[in-house]
Amino acid sequence: MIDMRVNLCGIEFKNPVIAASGSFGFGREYSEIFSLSKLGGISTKGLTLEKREGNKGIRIYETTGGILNSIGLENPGIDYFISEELPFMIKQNTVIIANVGGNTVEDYVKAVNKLNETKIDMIELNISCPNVKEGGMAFGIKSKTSYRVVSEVRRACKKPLIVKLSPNAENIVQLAESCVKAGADGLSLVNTFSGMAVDIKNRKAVFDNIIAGLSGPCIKPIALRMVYEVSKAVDVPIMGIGGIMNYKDAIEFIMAGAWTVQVGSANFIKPTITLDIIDGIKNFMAEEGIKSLEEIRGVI
Amino acid sequence: MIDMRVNLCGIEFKNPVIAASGSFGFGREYSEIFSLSKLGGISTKGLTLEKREGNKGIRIYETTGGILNSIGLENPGIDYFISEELPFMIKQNTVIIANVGGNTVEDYVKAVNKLNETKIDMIELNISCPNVKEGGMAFGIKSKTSYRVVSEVRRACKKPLIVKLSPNAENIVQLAESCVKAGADGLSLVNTFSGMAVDIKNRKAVFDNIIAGLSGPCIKPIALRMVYEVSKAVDVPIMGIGGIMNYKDAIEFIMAGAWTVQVGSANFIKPTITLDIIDGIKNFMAEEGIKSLEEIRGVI
Amino acid sequence: MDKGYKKGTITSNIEIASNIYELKVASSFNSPFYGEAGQFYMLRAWNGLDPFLARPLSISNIMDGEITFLYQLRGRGTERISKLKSGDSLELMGPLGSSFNTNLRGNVALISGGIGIAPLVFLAKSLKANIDFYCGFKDEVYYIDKIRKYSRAVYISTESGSVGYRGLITEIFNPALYDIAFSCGPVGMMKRIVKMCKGKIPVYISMENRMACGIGACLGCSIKTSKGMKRVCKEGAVFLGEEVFYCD
Amino acid sequence: MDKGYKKGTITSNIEIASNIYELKVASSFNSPFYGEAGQFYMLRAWNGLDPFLARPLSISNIMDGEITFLYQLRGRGTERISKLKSGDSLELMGPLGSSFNTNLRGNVALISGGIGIAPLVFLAKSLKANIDFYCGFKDEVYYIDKIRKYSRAVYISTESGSVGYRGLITEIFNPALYDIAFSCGPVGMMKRIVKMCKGKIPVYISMENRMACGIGACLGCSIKTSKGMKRVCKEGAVFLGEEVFYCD
Ligand SMILES: Cc1cc2nc3c(=O)[nH]c(=O)nc-3n(C[C@H](O)[C@H](O)[C@H](O)COP(=O)(O)OP(=O)(O)OC[C@H]3O[C@@H](n4cnc5c(N)ncnc54)[C@H](O)[C@@H]3O)c2cc1C
Ligand SMILES: Cc1cc2nc3c(=O)[nH]c(=O)nc-3n(C[C@H](O)[C@H](O)[C@H](O)COP(=O)(O)OP(=O)(O)OC[C@H]3O[C@@H](n4cnc5c(N)ncnc54)[C@H](O)[C@@H]3O)c2cc1C
Ligand SMILES: Cc1cc2nc3c(=O)[nH]c(=O)nc-3n(C[C@H](O)[C@H](O)[C@H](O)COP(=O)(O)O)c2cc1C
Ligand SMILES: Cc1cc2nc3c(=O)[nH]c(=O)nc-3n(C[C@H](O)[C@H](O)[C@H](O)COP(=O)(O)O)c2cc1C
Ligand code: FES
Ligand code: FES
Repeated sequence: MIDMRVNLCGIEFKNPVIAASGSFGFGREYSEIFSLSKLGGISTKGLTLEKREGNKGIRIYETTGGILNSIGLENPGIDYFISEELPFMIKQNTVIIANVGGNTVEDYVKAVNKLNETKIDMIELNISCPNVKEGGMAFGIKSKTSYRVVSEVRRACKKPLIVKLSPNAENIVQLAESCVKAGADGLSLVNTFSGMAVDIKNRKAVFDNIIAGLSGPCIKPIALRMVYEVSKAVDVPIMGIGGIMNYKDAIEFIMAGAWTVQVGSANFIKPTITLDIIDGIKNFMAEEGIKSLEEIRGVI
Repeated sequence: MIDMRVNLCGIEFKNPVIAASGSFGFGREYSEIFSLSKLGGISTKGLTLEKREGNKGIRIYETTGGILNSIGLENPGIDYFISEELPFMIKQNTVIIANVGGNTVEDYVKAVNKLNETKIDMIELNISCPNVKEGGMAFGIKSKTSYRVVSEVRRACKKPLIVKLSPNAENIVQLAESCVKAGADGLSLVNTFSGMAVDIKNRKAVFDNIIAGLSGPCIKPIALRMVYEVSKAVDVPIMGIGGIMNYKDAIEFIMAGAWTVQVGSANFIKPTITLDIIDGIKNFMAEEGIKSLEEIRGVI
Repeated sequence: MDKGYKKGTITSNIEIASNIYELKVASSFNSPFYGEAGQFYMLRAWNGLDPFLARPLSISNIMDGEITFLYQLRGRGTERISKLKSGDSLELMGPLGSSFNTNLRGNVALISGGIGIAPLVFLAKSLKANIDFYCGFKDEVYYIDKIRKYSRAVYISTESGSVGYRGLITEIFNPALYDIAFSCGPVGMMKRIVKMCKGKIPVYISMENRMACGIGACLGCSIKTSKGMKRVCKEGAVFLGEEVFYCD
Repeated sequence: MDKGYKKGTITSNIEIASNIYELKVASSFNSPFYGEAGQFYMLRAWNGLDPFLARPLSISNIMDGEITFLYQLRGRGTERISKLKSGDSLELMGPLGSSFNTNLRGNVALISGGIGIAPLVFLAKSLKANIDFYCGFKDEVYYIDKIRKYSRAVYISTESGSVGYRGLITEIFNPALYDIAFSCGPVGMMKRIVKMCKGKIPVYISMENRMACGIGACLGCSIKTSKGMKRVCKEGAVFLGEEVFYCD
């Protein structure tokens, strides 16, 4: 019997494959294509206290092996999410993680307070969005600032609290350690890398914000290294993210120390790619005689 | 008349395209394929005071849009270089840059002292190789340590001194500033990103050192962003490096603030790719009515 | 699995004018292509991840389960598609997005600019109204024969003057003659048409934007409209013109 | 531009045994393929950068400017190559690396394991000596007819016993009968042969390693030998066996 379940911070995932925030909306569009109950979980599009329109100008730009995005946290706001999207999500029989962004500590705390009263399974605190000018990212760079944000949110938060780390952090291991010290129940990493592109014909940056966020298989080797380093340094469970395109990539992250994985940009290549990854992991476990993921977790 | 020349720290490059360290050996192999005099310059394979055999195990591993390498600074040592390779290089009628690695400040200084007495045009100080366990990389992470290494080398160095920055730096802008303060005449960035890969069949890291260096077009958006940020912060000339595959990429770096570019992994795709890039830049300048690179340098 | 991944087999891929290609794809197994005028498919016509994202192309025709695309060679993606030969296979996702309302009568104007003709051919075929088709080109014209089949009248303009009126198509289009208009082409052209029709007749347009997911999940293609943020791939690509060009 | 980039056109690409393909490529223009036994070419048989690096394949034959490769489907690169049809074009760089010394007489043993037969066929053709060809396979055998043409005797082993001796080829090879041996195959096999021949006859082997540049510049393929670090793509792929397997 192959057991793909993962119990992470007291929440049971039926398999380790989670749709990453921002790649999967609130699941509605994908639910027209396959049954979301097959997924380990879904992390929602980043939610902010107030509704946001997101960034102007070009939002998506293809690079070799990935994409730069500058969505800028377009989202309908926490209240709308709770009343209009969450009821649908709750019914999908998969773990629902609310990804929460913000510009100020107060915003984060207010958003979390509202989510406390819902049926959401976990909260994923995005202290690392590179696409919001006013802030967000700033929290995720220095260990000290992160410590402050996470402790405040921890105090308010009644749900398991995952903190999502930025690969742009000055020192990802120290950042991870300070988030854990501040009370994070788990960590997810990585968010997108700060990158840019130039429109040489028009002699200007492609993005209005100049800097955008890089994701996709191009970042995988770096993300994997960060997951490996962080998993050796902290004791909380880790969700590995960054360029996972197939079951092999997922297994690499698990062997490097991840408990679950999140799949982002790959969803754009094929909308059912998460199902391929789940099947692939299962087959690999069968072939290799692996009974539970614990056997291979962090073997590197 | 299109003028592709760049005068960088008093050295004239006939065009802005330089073969990056480690991708081009000492030029011999490529000289059998095309005339090296067509290049703006060549940065040698990383040189150390003593000869090095480099790393054991797998040294090259393909990733999406790039490669991980763990060469480990295999090189014949500075003395051999000076007596056996440099005479050949000097005759090639292109700018020759000696890329110098090391484990200790003393090693760097000794190597530089030897190069002072040669006809080498410039020195590129590699304070950022991720593939040497004992050190090297450590210098390139924290601004303070970098400051110390660069000042010591500066004192010894009689040639224009370029410092090559690591993208793994905690804060690339601060690092750049401290290198300039310490006396760097110019900066080159970026070196490879620390990354890794897992051999899932054998449940071990692909590389004996676990961590290897990522290069290629996969890193371009991040490298470009770093060049942009650094060029806004410092006043010395910058050589842009990271995933440059064609003339468009080169122009992007120049518009983001680079004076010259270095081409590494792309040489593996096609040995004459640097020539294509030079031609492409020239044609672009002709089409766009750009008379000298200064016109577009740092326009972003 | 309506919007799931389909495999298709190329039946033909012909350059019908310089850099303009007509691609026909047969569906495999018993999953025929379908869709309505204005809808599009995302195409992946290459192995591996270079280019990384699929490319959106509008439906130009669907007949007996075979789909036709009309596309212009623009960059790496369309170049790859242009290299395909009959017998080659590719992957498609669709139909996606909103469609033109074809359930109407009266006098209808279809106004295309360049390759914007692609979705409008299918619209012309689908409409049961009186169609006047205005098509603007730079120099070379194409697909005119197909258009004549479905149209009462066809008006052509070229910037070079090589065929038809010399100038822009907007210079010969008169909204006063119509009950409704549909347009696809460069943003400048569509903006102009929306302005000309303002307060007179409704104009529906087909918008473009860079896409990642193509199904409404990533918000990469969102644009600001008078009714708030809208996704080109989901609420669009067909929009009421004045909702998109609502300023000035 | 000897080692420059050449374009080639596929003349045939056939699966001759399960997962084993024979690829023939015609050179374009007046730049015929050339090279010696043991040398290799780097192949790029795909547009774009996925896979990123070219793949090395040994020369299995060159005749009238046309080159033959024999390859095994292993991963993404060889899979791509296996999909090529005649008429398709690809890019090649070569000939690269060192070659076997073919200027010798006497009794020569060629020992291959699996696809290691690829460079040895060309060597057999190039040698003017008495050749005994020992080829080991897992189960299915291939290319035996070609080999017979150039060999005095051919000895076959299969691990399954389906053809010839059941077991490993090293079990039936006797160095005492020869003046020199050449081998290509799995590292374990070549190590064994080098050990068997030690102090008796010289063995030349063809090594493999992951390659980036293929021309000696990146040091990605360096291996430690008794004579110091050597590049498989430059000083190799052909080495004197005892220089490579010099420990124990
Ligand atoms: C809903 C929809 C339907 C479309 N239908 C058709 C069609 O029927 N026929 C057709 O020829 N084209 C159509 N397009 C446009 C087509 O998708 C682009 O031309 C194509 O994606 C370009 O890909 P590429 O790799 O060739 O060019 P790239 O290398 O990606 O880019 C080449 C040029 O095209 C521009 N570009 C790239 N992507 C887009 C985009 N999504 N929108 C606008 N500009 C872009 C870039 O700025 C660049 O200047 C449609 C687009 C959308 C969104
Ligand atoms: C000088 C030289 C000559 C060669 N000649 C031939 C030949 O004539 N016929 C032939 O079938 N093969 C030959 N090979 C091996 C061939 O290059 C590899 O099988 C091929 O590169 C694998 O590419 P892939 O993308 O299909 O597999 P990948 O997906 O890259 O890898 C598949 C498997 O092959 C292994 N692998 C990948 N690259 C290499 C490598 N360079 N060396 C050893 N193992 C590797 C990996 O560990 C993996 O297990 C030669 C190799 C060299 C260095
Ligand atoms: C279009 C897009 C939108 C994203 N939006 C969010 C977001 O709102 N919140 C967040 O935490 N991460 C967001 N991300 C980051 C992803 O969740 C993920 O961390 C990142 O893309 C790396 O994974 P990948 O390489 O699998 O895409 C977004 C990524 C993309 C591509
Ligand atoms: C195989 C290999 C070896 C390298 N060796 C060195 C080196 O010795 N010294 C150094 O400063 N950089 C070295 N580099 C880094 C390159 O010079 C360059 O900074 C990096 O590869 C990014 O550029 P690219 O993406 O164009 O390859 C090496 C890179 C590769 C791929
Ligand atoms: S392309 Fe993703 S929402 Fe439209
Ligand atoms: S592959 Fe670069 S030195 Fe051999």
